[in-house]
Parts: sequence; C-alpha cells; structure tokens
Amino acid sequence: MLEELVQILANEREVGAYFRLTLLAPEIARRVQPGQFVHIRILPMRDALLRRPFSVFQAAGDNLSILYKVVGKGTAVLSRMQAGDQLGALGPLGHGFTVPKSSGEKPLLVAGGYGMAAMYLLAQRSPRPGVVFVGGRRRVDILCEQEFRALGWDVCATTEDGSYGHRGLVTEPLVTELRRDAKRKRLFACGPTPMLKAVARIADDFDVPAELSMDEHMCCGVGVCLTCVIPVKSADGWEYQRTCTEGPVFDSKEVLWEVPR
Amino acid sequence: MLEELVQILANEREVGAYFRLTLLAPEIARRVQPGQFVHIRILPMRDALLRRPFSVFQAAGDNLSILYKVVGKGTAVLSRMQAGDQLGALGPLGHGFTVPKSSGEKPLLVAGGYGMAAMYLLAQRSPRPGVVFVGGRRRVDILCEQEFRALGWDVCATTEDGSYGHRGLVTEPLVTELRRDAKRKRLFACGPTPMLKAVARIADDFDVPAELSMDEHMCCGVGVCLTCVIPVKSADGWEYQRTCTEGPVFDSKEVLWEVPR
Amino acid sequence: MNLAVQIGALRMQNPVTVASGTFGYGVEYARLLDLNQLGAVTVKGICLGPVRGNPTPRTAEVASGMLNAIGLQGPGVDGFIAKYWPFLKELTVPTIINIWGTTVEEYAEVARRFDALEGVGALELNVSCPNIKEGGAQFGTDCKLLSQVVAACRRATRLPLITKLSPNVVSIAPYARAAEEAGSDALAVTNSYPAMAIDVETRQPKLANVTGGLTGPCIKPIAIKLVWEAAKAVKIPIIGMGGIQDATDAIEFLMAGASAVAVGTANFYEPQTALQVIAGIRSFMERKGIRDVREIVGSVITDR
Amino acid sequence: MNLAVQIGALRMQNPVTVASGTFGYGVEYARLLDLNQLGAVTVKGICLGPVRGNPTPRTAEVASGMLNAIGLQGPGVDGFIAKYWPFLKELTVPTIINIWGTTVEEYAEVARRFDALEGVGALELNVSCPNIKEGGAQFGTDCKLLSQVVAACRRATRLPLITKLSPNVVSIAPYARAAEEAGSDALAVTNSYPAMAIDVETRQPKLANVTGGLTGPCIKPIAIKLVWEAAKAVKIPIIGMGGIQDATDAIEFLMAGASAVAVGTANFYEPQTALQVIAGIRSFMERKGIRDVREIVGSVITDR
Ligand SMILES: Cc1cc2nc3c(=O)[nH]c(=O)nc-3n(C[C@H](O)[C@H](O)[C@H](O)COP(=O)(O)OP(=O)(O)OC[C@H]3O[C@@H](n4cnc5c(N)ncnc54)[C@H](O)[C@@H]3O)c2cc1C
Ligand SMILES: Cc1cc2nc3c(=O)[nH]c(=O)nc-3n(C[C@H](O)[C@H](O)[C@H](O)COP(=O)(O)OP(=O)(O)OC[C@H]3O[C@@H](n4cnc5c(N)ncnc54)[C@H](O)[C@@H]3O)c2cc1C
Ligand SMILES: Cc1cc2nc3c(=O)[nH]c(=O)nc-3n(C[C@H](O)[C@H](O)[C@H](O)COP(=O)(O)O)c2cc1C
Ligand SMILES: Cc1cc2nc3c(=O)[nH]c(=O)nc-3n(C[C@H](O)[C@H](O)[C@H](O)COP(=O)(O)O)c2cc1C
Ligand code: FES
Ligand code: FES
Repeated sequence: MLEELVQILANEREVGAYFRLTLLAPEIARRVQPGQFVHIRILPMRDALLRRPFSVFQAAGDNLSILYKVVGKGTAVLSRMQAGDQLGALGPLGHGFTVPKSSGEKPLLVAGGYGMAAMYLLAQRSPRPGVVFVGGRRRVDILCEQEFRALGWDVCATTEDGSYGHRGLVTEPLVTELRRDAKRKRLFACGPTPMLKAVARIADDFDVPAELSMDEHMCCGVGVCLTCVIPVKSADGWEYQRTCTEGPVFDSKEVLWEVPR
Repeated sequence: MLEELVQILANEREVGAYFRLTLLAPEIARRVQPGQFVHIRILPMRDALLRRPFSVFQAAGDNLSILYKVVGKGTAVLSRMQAGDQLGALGPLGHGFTVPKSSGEKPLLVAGGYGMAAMYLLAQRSPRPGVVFVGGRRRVDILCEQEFRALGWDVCATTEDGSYGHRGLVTEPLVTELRRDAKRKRLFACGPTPMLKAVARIADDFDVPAELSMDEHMCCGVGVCLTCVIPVKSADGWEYQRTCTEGPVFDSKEVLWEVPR
Repeated sequence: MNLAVQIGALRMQNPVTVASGTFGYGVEYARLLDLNQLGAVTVKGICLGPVRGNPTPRTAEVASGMLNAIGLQGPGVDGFIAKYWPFLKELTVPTIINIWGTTVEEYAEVARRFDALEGVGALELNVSCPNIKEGGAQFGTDCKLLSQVVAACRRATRLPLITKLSPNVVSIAPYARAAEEAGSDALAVTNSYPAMAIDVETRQPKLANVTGGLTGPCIKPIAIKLVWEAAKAVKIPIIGMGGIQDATDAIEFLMAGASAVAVGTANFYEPQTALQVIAGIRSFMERKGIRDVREIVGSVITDR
Repeated sequence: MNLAVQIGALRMQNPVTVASGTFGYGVEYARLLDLNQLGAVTVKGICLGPVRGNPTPRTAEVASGMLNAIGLQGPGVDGFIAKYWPFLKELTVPTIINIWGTTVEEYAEVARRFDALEGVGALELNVSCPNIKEGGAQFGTDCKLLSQVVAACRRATRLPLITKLSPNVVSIAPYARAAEEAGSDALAVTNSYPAMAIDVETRQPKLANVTGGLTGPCIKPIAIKLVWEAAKAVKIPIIGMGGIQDATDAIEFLMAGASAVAVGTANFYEPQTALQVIAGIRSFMERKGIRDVREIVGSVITDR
C-alpha cells in the first residue's frame, strides 16, 4: 500500500459516459493484483474531500489505467482533467480475485458496466482463458470486448434493450452455460449489487464457487473508518467486514445479502 | 450594475507577483466609470465562496482589464486560469472618482502598488493631464509607468529601497510638489491604508481637495451585507458607510481614521 | 403546478424567500433581479432605534462558508420606514420584516410599530443573533425568555409571527414548542452558528468581535437536522435555511419538513440564487410529476 | 526547539495526535507512515464487549466535510487487547485509548480494565458520540451525568483521563468545569456535530441511521470557538480537534488555547496529514523564532 502523487498521461472518452484514464504510477502499477483498487483524490474538487475508489483496469510497466463511468460530482470533475494534471493515488488496496491455475477450474467472468474494468487483469494473468459474460443496459455499456478477445477469451455480450449481443440479463447466458456444463467452473463477478446477488444464487444453484467484487461506498479505503462494511457469515453468526480490506472480493458463500435481525 | 459570466481573453504576468487579466465583458466595460470596481467570482475556488473585488484598470470596447497582485488563495487560483476559462463578474460597482474638468484643478494622482490600477481610467478620461506619483517597496511594484506617460502624464516614481526612481515614500515628492505650488490642485489616491491616511493629512495641511479610494474587505460588494464599512463624518457625529456603495472613493475630509469612542 | 405555500396568514407565491441580513432591504438587488419573482423579501434585522453595529473586520471567509459579526447595523424603525418602506410597499410580493430588541418590551414595541404600518407581510423575530452583547441569542437559548418574547409580540400585533430559532441548543424541540405555544405562526430554522477564526500570522481573531456566526454550505447538514427535529415537534410551518446554494439544497430542506426556504449567504456570491432555486424546484417537480410543492414538504422517508 | 507537551501525566513528544475513529487501531496506517513520529496514537472508541455498529450507509460526503454514523463498531476490551494491543504496545509513542459505555458503571469498568493493562498512555472518555441510542451524547449534554462518569472513571484508574466534550451544548464552559472538578486531567474538544443529509432523488436520509456526526473543515470555526471558551473556563490542558487539514489549522487551535491537537477526517483523504502538521508547526516556529511550542498555546490576542 502506497500513497503517490501521480501524473495523468491520458484521460479520454472511451464510449458514452465511460472514460479511460492512464496514470504514471510506477509503485502501485508494479504491485497491483487482479481485483485490487486504487483510491483517487481528485484534487480540483476542493469542497468534496473524499477519495473515490476505482478498480485497476490495466497495469503495464510504470503505467496504470482505470476505466470509469461519469456518474456524479467526482467523476465529472475527473473527466475534465488533462494529461499533465496530478491526482493523489493510494493503492493497491483490498483483497483481490484468486488468479486461476492452469490446472484449475475454468474461469467464467461476469461483468456489468464498469465491472468489466475489475476483470481485465484477472483475464490477463489467468494461465487459461475462459469466458467473459458481459452485460449492460445498452450497447455503450459493453466495454473493451476486443481487448478481452485479444487475450484469447470468449466474450458473450448481453444488453437489456437488445441493441447488442443477446437481449436480456447477463445472468441468462451464464445459466445456459452452466446448464450445459457446470463442472470445474469458477465464477468471478463484478457489477451492480443486484447482479452480484443473482450470481451468488446461481453459484449456489449449480454449486460452483464464486468470487464477488462488492461495490460499496468507501471513505478511507484502508480499513480504519468502517464505512464500507457488509454483513458476512462468521463463527458466531455474522459480522460486519470491510469491503476495502477483507474485500472488495468475497466468497459468494459468505456474503449475507441482508443484515440479520 | 450587472452580473455576467465572462470569458478570460488573456491572463499574463506583468512583473513580479502582478498579473494583467483581460476579460470579454461588454456590458460592464461599456458602463464603467473611473474608480469603480468589479466583483469577481473565481469559479474553481470551490470551498472559498466569496467574490474578490478588483478595480477596473482599462476598458476598451467589449474588453475590460484588471491588474492584480497575487496575495492569497483567490489571486493564486486566478493566476493559474487561462484564456477561454470563465469567471463570474458583477459590476461596475461603487462610487468612483470625479473626472477632472479641463478648466478645473490639476489632477495629482497618488498610487501605491496595485493602487495604480484604479488610476488609469481616470488619467485616460481626464481632459487635462497631470502628474502621477507612484510608489512601491521595490522596482517591481512600479506598474505601467509607460502607459501613463503615453497618455501625456508625468510620472514620478518612488521606491522604498531606492531601486527605482526616488528613494523614499511616495508622499515625499508629492509634498515637494505641493510646497512648490498647491493652488488649484486636486489629489486622487489609491493604495494601502497608511498611504491614504498620509495623503489625507497632506491634503489637509495644504488645504487641497483629495479623493481617496479605500481598500476594505468586502463580501457582497453591493451594499447589503455591511462588511465593508468605514467610519465617516455625518450630521449627527459619525456613521458607518459602505466602501462598496458610498465608496470606494471618499472625500478625504469625511473619512475618520479611527472609530470614535 | 402549484408552488404557493402558506406561512400562517402569509401567502407566498412560491416557497423561496431570502434570509434576513443577506439581502439588505431588497432595493440593493433590484437592479440585478426581479424581486417580484420571489416568494417574499425578508429584510435585515430592525430594532427600535438606529444601530451602528460592530467594528470591522466584520466578516471572514472559511471553508464552504463565512463568519459574520455585523452587529445588526440598521436604521431603526423610523429610518427603515422613511428610507426603505416606500420601495418595498410597492412590490407585489410580501415583505417579511426581521425584528429584534434588547428587552421583551422592546421586541413588543417594534412589533407594535410595524403592526401600525399598512402592508407588512409578516414579522420575523430574531431571537438568535450571536453577534450582539445584549438581546439576540440569549432569548433563543432560554425557553422561558423565548416564550415571553413571542407572547409579548403576539399581543402587540396581528401580523403573522415567525420565530427564528437559534441552532445553539442541545435540542431544538422544546424551543420550537415554546414558540408555537406562545402564539408564533411559524418558525424560521436556523440562524448562524457561533464560531471563531484566528489569523495565525497576526494572532488576532479574524473578526473584530472575536466570535461570529457561521453560515453557508458548511452548516447545511446541521440546519437540515434542526428543521427535521423542529418539524416533528410542532404543527406550525417552518422556513428552512442554512447553506442553500441550489434547488437540490432547497428540496432537501422541504423534504426535511420546511414549508418554505430562505437563501442567505449564497446571495453574496451569486445574487441570482433565489431565482435559480425557484426554477430548479419547478423542474424537479416536472421531472418527478409532482403537482403541488406541498407534497414535498416533510416527505423524507426515515424508515427503511 | 521544544515541541513536547504535557497532557496531565502524559508526555507527548509533539502536540499532534490523531482523532479517535479516524485512525483505526494504528496498525492500518503503519505501512503508510511512521507512527513513532506522532505525539500519540489515539484509537477508535472501545467499550466492554464487541459492538457491530449501525447499518450502512454509514458515511456521506457534504460540503467541506462528511457525516458519519458508524455506531462505534469495535472489538470490545478483550478483542482489542488480543488483536491490537500487541502491536500498539511496541510503539515508542503513547497510545490514547478512547472508551465509552452505556452506563456510568460500564465506563468505570472499561477504565478499570485498561488500568490493569501495562503501558497505556491515557484514557479518553467519549461522552459525546451522537450516533448511538444509549450512552454517548447523553453523558455529554448533562452536567450531572458528566460529573458522575468522570468521577467514576477517576476512581477506577490512575491513568491520565481526557474527557471528550460534546459540541452540542449552549455553552461549553460548565461542562469543561464539571469535567475538571470531577478529576479529569485534560479535555478533548470537540466531537462531531449532530447533523443530517437527504438524497432528494430517493427521499432517503444519506445515512441509514438518519442522523450522524458532522466533521471536517466545515466544523473548524465551531471547534475553534469551543476550544477558546473551554480554555478560558479551566486550567487543565485541552486537545483541540475539528477539521484540521494543515499546520495553519493546528496552530489556530493552539492559539485558541489547545495544548495539543488531533487530526481526524483529514486522515481519510490525506493519511500523511498528521506528519505534515508536525513539520509545518516546526517551520512556523522557525520562521517566527518561537523556541517552545507552549508559547503558542492560548496566544490569541483578543483585545485590539
Ligand atoms: C472497489 C470499487 C471499485 C470500483 N471500480 C470502479 C471502476 O473501475 N470504474 C468506475 O467507473 N467506478 C468504479 N467504482 C465506483 C466508483 O467508486 C464511483 O462511481 C465513484 O466513487 C462515484 O464518484 P462521484 O463523485 O462521481 O459520484 P457521487 O455520487 O457524487 O459521489 C458521492 C459519494 O458517493 C460515493 N459513491 C457514489 N457511487 C458509488 C459507487 N457506485 N460505489 C462506491 N462509491 C460510490 C463516492 O465515492 C462519494 O463518496 C468502484 C467502486 C468500488 C467500491
Ligand atoms: C475596491 C477594491 C479594489 C481593489 N482593486 C484591486 C486591484 O485592482 N488589484 C489588486 O491586486 N487588488 C485589488 N484589491 C484587493 C483585492 O481585492 C485583494 O487582493 C483580493 O481580494 C485578495 O484575495 P485573495 O483570495 O488572493 O486573498 P486572501 O487573503 O486569501 O483572501 C481572503 C479574504 O480577504 C479578502 N481580502 C484580502 N486582502 C484584501 C484586500 N487588500 N482588500 C480587500 N479584501 C481583501 C478577500 O477578498 C477574501 O475575502 C481591491 C480591493 C478593493 C476593496
Ligand atoms: C452577513 C449576515 C447578516 C445577517 N443578519 C441577520 C439579521 O439581521 N437577522 C437575522 O435574523 N439573521 C441574520 N443573518 C442570518 C441569516 O438570515 C441566516 O439565518 C443564516 O445566514 C443562515 O443561512 P445561510 O447559510 O443561507 O446564510 C445574517 C447572516 C449573515 C451572513
Ligand atoms: C468516521 C468517524 C468515526 C469516529 N469515531 C469516534 C469514536 O469512536 N470515538 C470518538 O470519541 N470520536 C470519534 N469520532 C470523532 C473524531 O474523533 C473527532 O472528534 C471528529 O471527527 C472531529 O475532528 P475532525 O473534524 O478532524 O474529523 C469519529 C469521527 C469520524 C469521522
Ligand atoms: S472505507 Fe474505511 S474501512 Fe473501508
Ligand atoms: S461588501 Fe457588502 S455592504 Fe459592502
């Protein structure tokens, strides 16, 4: 874990509301594991103080990139920053995905929207290719399909409005695939919470292991503030665990989707 | 009085900590009178909310310019802004100088540091040239001397460290001039408060009229908040008057330099 | 679409006014905006006689806000009537007159004087100014004194009475109830918060008065909570204020339980704020299909 | 140049600690900064047994600050001693343990437990947490209860006691004096301020707990005033906190009367803040020719 003032090398619109940000962040880039994130301080946002968490999308040499969607105040300000501008970066943070082994289960990735960003390093570092199920509302929400194909992975896209790939939810082709053959598969998912919950249920139904990257609001990003907790099974029933520290990746069997009364 | 979102046309270092800012502000530029000011909202300064007041230095056609010194947070942010960026401008504000008449008294201008900025329009619009006494700590504090000379005015510069012009205080050559001949002269002064106070005393000593542009902290700039008041003589002793509305230019005879007990 | 709200007998064509002391006597801003678009104009605090106010510096900028210790400089009742009333009475929107005194009797006397003035919209009792030595906040932090002031003004006038509460209390509910029971028609929540800043270079306080009132976006979360608690405590309407910069802020106050809102500090840096807030509330209602602004009032969902 | 200060029997090598709840148990930041450079480490509030805390969302961003309603999640005394004490006791700087309870007896019991633990620097009594139903703030807004809690803890331990006062009072002076008289060695001023925010799109409060505590630069002017008033009321030293982002902020607290300061919310966005503050105080002293940091304490000039 490191804190760096990093320089923006590029910050360009990918498609729709999605931007690709490349940073010169040698120390973090070198250390990052798939599924980890960086906590970014957007310096021009002076009255909004908190950092914003983003999955590390790609890391190569001294460079690190992020794929982000403009959703609010911080990402809007970020999208107007330019090469040469500086950001504060804290990372790599969190507990990432288990990188598949060549002899292990076949990885099936499930991503919704910018969830795709958390998946690239995993696909890249996996010794065996698998399938990425990627979903979104519309065509523009299907990100970097070609980059995953270039790694030798199959990509199965779904859009809710049918404007691209299958029409429907991303979990539908996943279920089809698991119905065909659920043996020796492992699921890795990142996306909106309802999608993660659906994936957890599917994993349960088919009895396949699944790792979920949870998207919770964060404050410190390093485990001290206890903002980002989710209820997780524990020896004495359940406990709150920190998404930024014990997560963001959790075993789907451990996540409780509601706080027990 | 108008509120405009205005565009920066140029924002360049003049000398030392002084910058010259040119704005496209047609409505304000057209209306401004010598000694009036604009109240500027520096938009990127998000946690610092208040506007900053600046004298209008020059106005020509649709353009208006300001000569400012970087002294704190707002002026520092302003100095990093670029052509094309936007500012909020409220103006023209305040009660300015009395423009000399061709048959009237000879204008003697006294300026310290950025006080020079408040003087240019007055010199330009005066039908008869006079003398500008300009003072500063060091050579870099003597601003736009050539521009005043180009209007046909005499410029008499003083620096405290003697690095340029006379060595000493700006009021010394003024006194020399008045000793020579104080008849049919009118003083106009803008600068730090101790300088204004000295000018007021000199005006009194030589019995010449003097108009002083007071530099007080402001908040609203339009007379509603009552931040910028100074004690001024009135029918029933004294009252607080607003620098932004009744001023910034006051008759030196009316200004009380201390609040009466 | 209905934007009108009722503050006691006072009808406002929309729920947006300006906060006392941040809009002078209206006339100063008349060249910048059409005052008749507002729900009401609220003027700077007035007491019986003219007041010079505090020495300078009187304001200071702080993170997302400002401090002030103006000390209620003002022309007094007569000065106000002579100098500003001729302009204000010609407006088509009502004027809310903010009043104060140093004794219960003085409050009542000022109320009586304005009762005699034709056309006043409402009186707002400032029992919460932190910046004067006598009067002001002491009435707002003592339930008994508060009751006395409100009751005395109630007897002195038939004008709608709005009691402006102090934020500087452990719980606002008893004060809200005291004002209601003493006959106040509405509450204004909240005034500025006691605070201080020091210039470390000179070691002097940034205000000549040493302490002052904190206002602006920095106090909004405090003000929202006070409005929410006051609204649960009383039946009379509340005018919410504290840090409103845009329509979203205003709607937050309405949802917390305010029937109307006032724009304060924002006027200083963005004089069009109140008008922008009105336009923004309108488009929020359009977008959400809300027909009557009163449906928004108190609509926060506190049980998940 | 002397930077060391004394908080009761607790010696701090410099006047800068971190605020409880914003620095975990120290270990989490150990990879980012050298904890032994601090004046002291202050840990998250601990009560007798483990506590799960409030449902989420627990924090929300607001103008120049944030709201939190964590609900004092923590491992309890035993969990803390097992999990975090082995690390903390090896530090060369003292640990201040922030404690709380839901009854006077519980406070005393926690104090007793830590009295038995070798090497604790001081206990900070949190009588001012706005985010739990029982305990917390009620002890901080009632002078009698406050006296009882402090006195009971005083009897339970010889460790230096720091009473952390609530900002949510009409005047802090009586509370400061009550804590002093009941045997507190120092005060911490101030905790977070009760507040609330609403998401107008969903109409839900931004915190699951509905209300929470406001912290960060937005509350600094309030905190400075409280420190100044508390310092006038008592002789015991004060640890000042509330919105400190840099050395200038810290010096402002020292001038107002604090003998030491704590960096809170700023840790979340800039973990190096406390170290930067120490360096900044040092260079301020160099620039001004100040030999001993204690010369700065209370040095504000309030008579012009
Ligand atoms: C582990 C993790 C990885 C993430 N990776 C990515 C990514 O690769 N690409 C991407 O576009 N986004 C990612 N996000 C979501 C991203 O953090 C939010 O979109 C961003 O914080 C929104 O900031 P804002 O200021 O634009 O929104 P605002 O709504 O203005 O933010 C207000 C507050 O809410 C928080 N917030 C708002 N939405 C979210 C959200 N969905 N998740 C967490 N906090 C939120 C902000 O951090 C801020 O504190 C990730 C989130 C987490 C927790
Ligand atoms: C009528 C008038 C005309 C002026 N004309 C010019 C000009 O032409 N060129 C120029 O360089 N400066 C001028 N000034 C001064 C200018 O307003 C300040 O230098 C500026 O506000 C400093 O802002 P800051 O954020 O950099 O400083 P900070 O110290 O960070 O500002 C903090 C607060 O103090 C106020 N403040 C600080 N210094 C002054 C000051 N000297 N006068 C008034 N308010 C101050 C700021 O407005 C702000 O509210 C004028 C001031 C007035 C009142
Ligand atoms: C400069 C200034 C002067 C004020 N004068 C008064 C006043 O005369 N009477 C009063 O009741 N409130 C006064 N207030 C308080 C405001 O009316 C309002 O309650 C407060 O500023 C909170 O709103 P805001 O955060 O939007 O400014 C004043 C506030 C400021 C900033
Ligand atoms: C997330 C969070 C958790 C906190 N937890 C505690 C706590 O457990 N005990 C306590 O006494 N204060 C707690 N506080 C209050 C801080 O210690 C401090 O008093 C307050 O945040 C003001 O300082 P700041 O503005 O620098 O953050 C907490 C504050 C925050 C923001
Ligand atoms: S974000 Fe602070 S503990 Fe996870
Ligand atoms: S700055 Fe507000 S009255 Fe002059």
